[in-house]
Amino acid sequence: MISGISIYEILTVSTIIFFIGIYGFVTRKNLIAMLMSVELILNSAALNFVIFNKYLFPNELGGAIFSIFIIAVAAAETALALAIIINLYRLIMSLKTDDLETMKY
Amino acid sequence: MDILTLFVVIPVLTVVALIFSKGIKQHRVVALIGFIIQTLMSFNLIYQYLQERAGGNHDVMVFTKDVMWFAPMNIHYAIGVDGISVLMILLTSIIVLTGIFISWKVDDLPKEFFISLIVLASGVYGFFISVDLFTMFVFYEIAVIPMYLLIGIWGSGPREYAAMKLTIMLMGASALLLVGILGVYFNSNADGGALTFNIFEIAKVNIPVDAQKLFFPFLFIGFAVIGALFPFHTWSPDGHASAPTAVSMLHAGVLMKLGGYGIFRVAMYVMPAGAHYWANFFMVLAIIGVFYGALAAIKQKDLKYINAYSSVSHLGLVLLGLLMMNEIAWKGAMLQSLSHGFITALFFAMIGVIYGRTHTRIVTKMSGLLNVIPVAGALYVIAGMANLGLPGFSGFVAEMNIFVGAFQHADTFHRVITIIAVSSIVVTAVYILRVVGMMLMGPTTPEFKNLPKISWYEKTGTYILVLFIVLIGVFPLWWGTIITDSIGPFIEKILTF
Amino acid sequence: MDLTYTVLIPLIPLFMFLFLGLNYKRIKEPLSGYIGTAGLLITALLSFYTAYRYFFDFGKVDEVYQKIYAFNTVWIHFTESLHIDMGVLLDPISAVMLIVVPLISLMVHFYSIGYMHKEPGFTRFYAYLSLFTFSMLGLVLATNLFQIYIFWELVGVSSYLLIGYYYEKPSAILAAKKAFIVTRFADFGFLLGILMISYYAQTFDFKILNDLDFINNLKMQTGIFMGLSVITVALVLIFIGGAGKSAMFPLHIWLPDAMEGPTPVSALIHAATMVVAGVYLVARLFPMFYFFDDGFALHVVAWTGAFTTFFAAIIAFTQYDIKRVLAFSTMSQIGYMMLALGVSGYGGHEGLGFMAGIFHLFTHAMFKALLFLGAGAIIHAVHSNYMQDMGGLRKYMPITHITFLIAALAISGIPPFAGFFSKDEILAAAFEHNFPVFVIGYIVAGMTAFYMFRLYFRIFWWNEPDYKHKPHEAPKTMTIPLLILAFMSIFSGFIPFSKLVSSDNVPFTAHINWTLAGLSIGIGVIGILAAMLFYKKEKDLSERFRYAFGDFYKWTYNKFYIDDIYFFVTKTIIFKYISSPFAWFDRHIVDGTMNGIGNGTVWISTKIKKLQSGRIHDYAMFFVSGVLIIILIVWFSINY
Amino acid sequence: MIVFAAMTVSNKNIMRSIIYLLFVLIGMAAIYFMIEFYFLGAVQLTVYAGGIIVLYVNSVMLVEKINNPLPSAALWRRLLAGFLSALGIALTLIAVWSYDFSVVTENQAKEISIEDIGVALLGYGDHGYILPFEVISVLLLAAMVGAIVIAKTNKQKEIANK
Repeated sequence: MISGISIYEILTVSTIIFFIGIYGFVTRKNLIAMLMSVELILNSAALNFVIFNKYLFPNELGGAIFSIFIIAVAAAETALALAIIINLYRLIMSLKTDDLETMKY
Repeated sequence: MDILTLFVVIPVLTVVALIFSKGIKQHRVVALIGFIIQTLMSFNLIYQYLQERAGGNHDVMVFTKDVMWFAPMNIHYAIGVDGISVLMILLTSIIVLTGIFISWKVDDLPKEFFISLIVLASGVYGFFISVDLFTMFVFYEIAVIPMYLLIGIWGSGPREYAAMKLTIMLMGASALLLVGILGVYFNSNADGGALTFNIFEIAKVNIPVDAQKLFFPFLFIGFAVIGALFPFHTWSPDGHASAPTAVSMLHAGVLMKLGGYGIFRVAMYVMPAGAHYWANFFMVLAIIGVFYGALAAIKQKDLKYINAYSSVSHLGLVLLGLLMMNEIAWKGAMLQSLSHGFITALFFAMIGVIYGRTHTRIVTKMSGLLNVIPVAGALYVIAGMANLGLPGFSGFVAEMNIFVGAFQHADTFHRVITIIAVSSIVVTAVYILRVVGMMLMGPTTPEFKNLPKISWYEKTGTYILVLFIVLIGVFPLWWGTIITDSIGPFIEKILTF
Repeated sequence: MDLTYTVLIPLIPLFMFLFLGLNYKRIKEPLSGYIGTAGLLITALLSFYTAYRYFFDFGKVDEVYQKIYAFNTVWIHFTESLHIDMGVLLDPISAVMLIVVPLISLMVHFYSIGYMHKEPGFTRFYAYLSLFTFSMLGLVLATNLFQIYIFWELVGVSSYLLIGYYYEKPSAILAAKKAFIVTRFADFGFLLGILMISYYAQTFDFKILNDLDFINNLKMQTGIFMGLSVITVALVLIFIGGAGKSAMFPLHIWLPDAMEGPTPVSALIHAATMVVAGVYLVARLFPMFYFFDDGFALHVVAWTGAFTTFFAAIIAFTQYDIKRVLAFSTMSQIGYMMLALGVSGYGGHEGLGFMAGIFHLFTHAMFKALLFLGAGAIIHAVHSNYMQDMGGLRKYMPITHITFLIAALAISGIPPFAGFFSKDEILAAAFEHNFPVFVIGYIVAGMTAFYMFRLYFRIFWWNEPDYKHKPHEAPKTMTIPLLILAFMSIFSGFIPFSKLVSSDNVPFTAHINWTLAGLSIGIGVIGILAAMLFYKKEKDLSERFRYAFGDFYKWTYNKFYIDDIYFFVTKTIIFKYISSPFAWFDRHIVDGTMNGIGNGTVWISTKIKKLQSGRIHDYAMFFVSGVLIIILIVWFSINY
Repeated sequence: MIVFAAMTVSNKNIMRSIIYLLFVLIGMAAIYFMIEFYFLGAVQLTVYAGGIIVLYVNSVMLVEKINNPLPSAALWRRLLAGFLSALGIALTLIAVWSYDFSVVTENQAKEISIEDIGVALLGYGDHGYILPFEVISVLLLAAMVGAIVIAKTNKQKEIANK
């Protein structure tokens, strides 16, 4: 509970970050940059968990725990995704999404 | 095991035997034996059926059996036959048997060919013995799928195109059919009781008239597409033209009959009000098919196209007979189904025989074949004469039943339609004689001076067909009686609803 | 009395057909002819015996000839009263036909052994002849209308097969096709007529249909169509069927072409038996024709007959193919028979025309078969059908000459030959009932004499052309039938026909009206003399006449271009403007629609496919927008 | 924070955007600290700011030249994405602001300690999260194995290529 800051404001912040992440995911053409946008999205979600936990159910730990999970999963995901990306880079020498069209039809 | 289930089981056993047989000779023999057994069984079935009727069994269906198959939706494996289905089964077995004879020389993947043929046949048998809509539908699909393979793999000409067209159109029809069947199913408890797929259970209740009006066209068109109703007939010329001989025979001879049979047994029987409501509309389509198929056949050059359009015309008569809503016309429609089955199978067999020798089906390229292959030529003439409704052959009997039945309606609409239908006999004569005159008669084309004679297996196959055509044509009373015996329930249900 | 054996009369030829047809490879030339002839001989004897016994033994009960069903069995069952039977009916006219058909057929069978010598397909020929005889006998013995129709079709198909016997000759194929299709077209009318009767009368049975009480009842019940009783309409339709088979105008076009068949076939089918089926049909239903709408249908018959007889006679003047002359003469004579039926009344002497029509049918069968067989012998000798290649044949072929002359005299109506008696009674009947028709008939009698003797003089007198082979008299197998038929042509006129055949089956006595007879003999003689003047010696008189008539001659020679009109209608209109568009329509519009649905699906899917770009951010974009859209939809649907 | 986030997704230099991302993450951690979730904040800092960012930097350095400007998407795409995001923000905010959260203000004294979290993670009672914990551990294991496999197969392929 931060004095002077209501849940609404924090939620506003997290929402904006979430959509900035989405914007980035859609507009970025570099795979790593896209991954970073995903980080933003994840973070805003984690923030929401925590905030709800704190403001609404202060006596429970669910939100916090799930944030921890999110962080863990994000870390794993990042590691894995970067491994894939690097492999991919070795394969096609590019990270531009335009060059990655093999999933087309 | 009961006598009817055997019709599904024996083909399966034949397939198993085929899988284990080696070499083309063994394949042929195994397939032949399998189908001789089935033919004998169908004769036996007729005999047993007549015994049963003579023994005073006047149930709608005899040899019935009912096994629960999928309880939550009340789907049964319910079977039974009446006079009509018995004859249809006979037709099927005869045509498949002759088809095996005719395709004796298939040497491209013979095992798979025969297997597909047999699977197709078992689907058809299943269709004819089912009295449960769902099982019927399943068997229908079983019959349609091998068709795709048979045309796509063993066909000629633009076979992929034809196979695709045929399958897609028939599948589209199945979709309509399924809608119709479900529509019937969900209205089958109108008078209380559980939902059911069993035709006779459904027939006992009165489906609400609005539902009948709504779902009748679905069922009708669903079945009529396979019966080549105008304007859904276009798969048939292409399909026939590309299909191998035996498949054309089976297709035109049997598969297209599923349409008329289904309409009669299912669509009209369970939804009499819908049938009356829609009869005139579909009658117009049917008569267009009759006349138009005949006219379109005049100008075709490919033998198979001619025959395919002729089938459109003749099957239009079947639909017309069904829609005329009286006993005589119904009998005629059923006889026409039988008769057209035999005749058209003979036709396609002869086309196959001729094509196998000249390697062309274009009428204008052939001339004077009667000199070179007289037996085949004579058989072709017989097929032609039977097709144009010469007395003594089956076509005449069937057509006359339809015409006399159709003439029992005195209003102008029916009169006009009947007259147009009758006039088709003239047009039929034109296109048949045109082909006979061009292809068989006249001076022999030099390149066809030496063609091999018709061989024993081809002879055997076609003679069997001719025999049946003549049997129906000369002794129509016997066949007619079997059919009339079974029409009673339909009259009760459809005419006096 | 057991008459079931009569079933054998048609069945023996059927058996012969099957036997010869199935063994046509094994049975060689002369043998099959002997087998066929022997079979037919049995049939002929049986039918003569039956006819004799019918007329003089059991047929007459209380001075009325009965309709007897010697055999009748249900063939197709429709309803209780409406069913198609197969049976054997004995009554005066069928008994007459029982004499005509087997007799001529037997003659032709016998004759063909010589005529068809060394033709390929000799056995086939005999098989077809047997088939034809079977069908024709089935037709005349029919117990009901539908049975007639059934055999009618069979007769048509055997005619088709026989015309197309020389199947390598394109003209024969065309002629066969034409014959079949034209008659088939007429049969369409016939069938419609039958169907209409089946609906209103609910029976096909002749016994019932010809019953006067029944006809009166029916008159009360049936509706009106265009001012006529529907039954009249049906009868006219049936008559169209008859007109097709009997080559009445305008359905006659097939008959001259049918001469492409072997000559014995022309004699049997296209002169003596099959073509009179139409006459037989009208006679069969005579009471119905007479009683409905005061014989309206009968007037149609009379005028069609009158027109055809005149029309055909004109064309016969100008033809050079001797078989065609005979063909037009046949048309003309059948028109005469139709005319006779058409002017007939009902009962007793009123029904003179009916009797005369059948009488003429009988005598005509004899002399026309004789003419054709004689023509066959001539063609056999000179190997040509054309008059230009003939002349002076009387020296080479004495028997043929004499018999031909007898036949020509008979057809010209010179006593005491058969044609005189029958023709005279036709003219008498016409004179009594319908004067304009009588005038036409009278003129045609003269014309007949003229063109027959034109033929006769042209062939047997005239100047000899240069024969490549010297013509020789035909073999015995051919001359014997000629002699038998000549005998019949002379004496069959003396049969007291009115004692045997009458419209109400009650025998009556017909007297020869000697005034009329004198007149008709007179015009016949004039015709003969005119022909003699023109054609006995080679002169240019006929040429001059030809120029004098100019265009008319050309028209006549081309048979008034009716063939061309038909050709135009079928080839151009039906094929080009109806059938082709239908075929095109089917391939492009109907099928095009179906293909269009398929192609449309493919087209749409290729467009949709592009959206599947494989780029993650595109997917993401779609995903996000999709989610947002769904949210918006839910939102609005909740709030509003 | 929002500004940094925006910079993250819009900067043309990837290195810089990583740094901006770092700032965002640190901001997150700050918020955690402010609401007294110290452990969470610490984890955020160590794992994210420490681990993940370093990973990013490493991978970027491995695959790309740092001063290569990032290709930016087409204008219509950016506009569309911007519009969509704005719409999303608007919708969500409307939802958030129109919802009446029952914020619990009393009983705030208790500070969440690491022990509490540990107990909760391993507990199987009312507020125990042993099952998700195990699932996550399996997932992590799988991810680890997956990463190794991916890396390894590729190496083999390279060897094969050589």
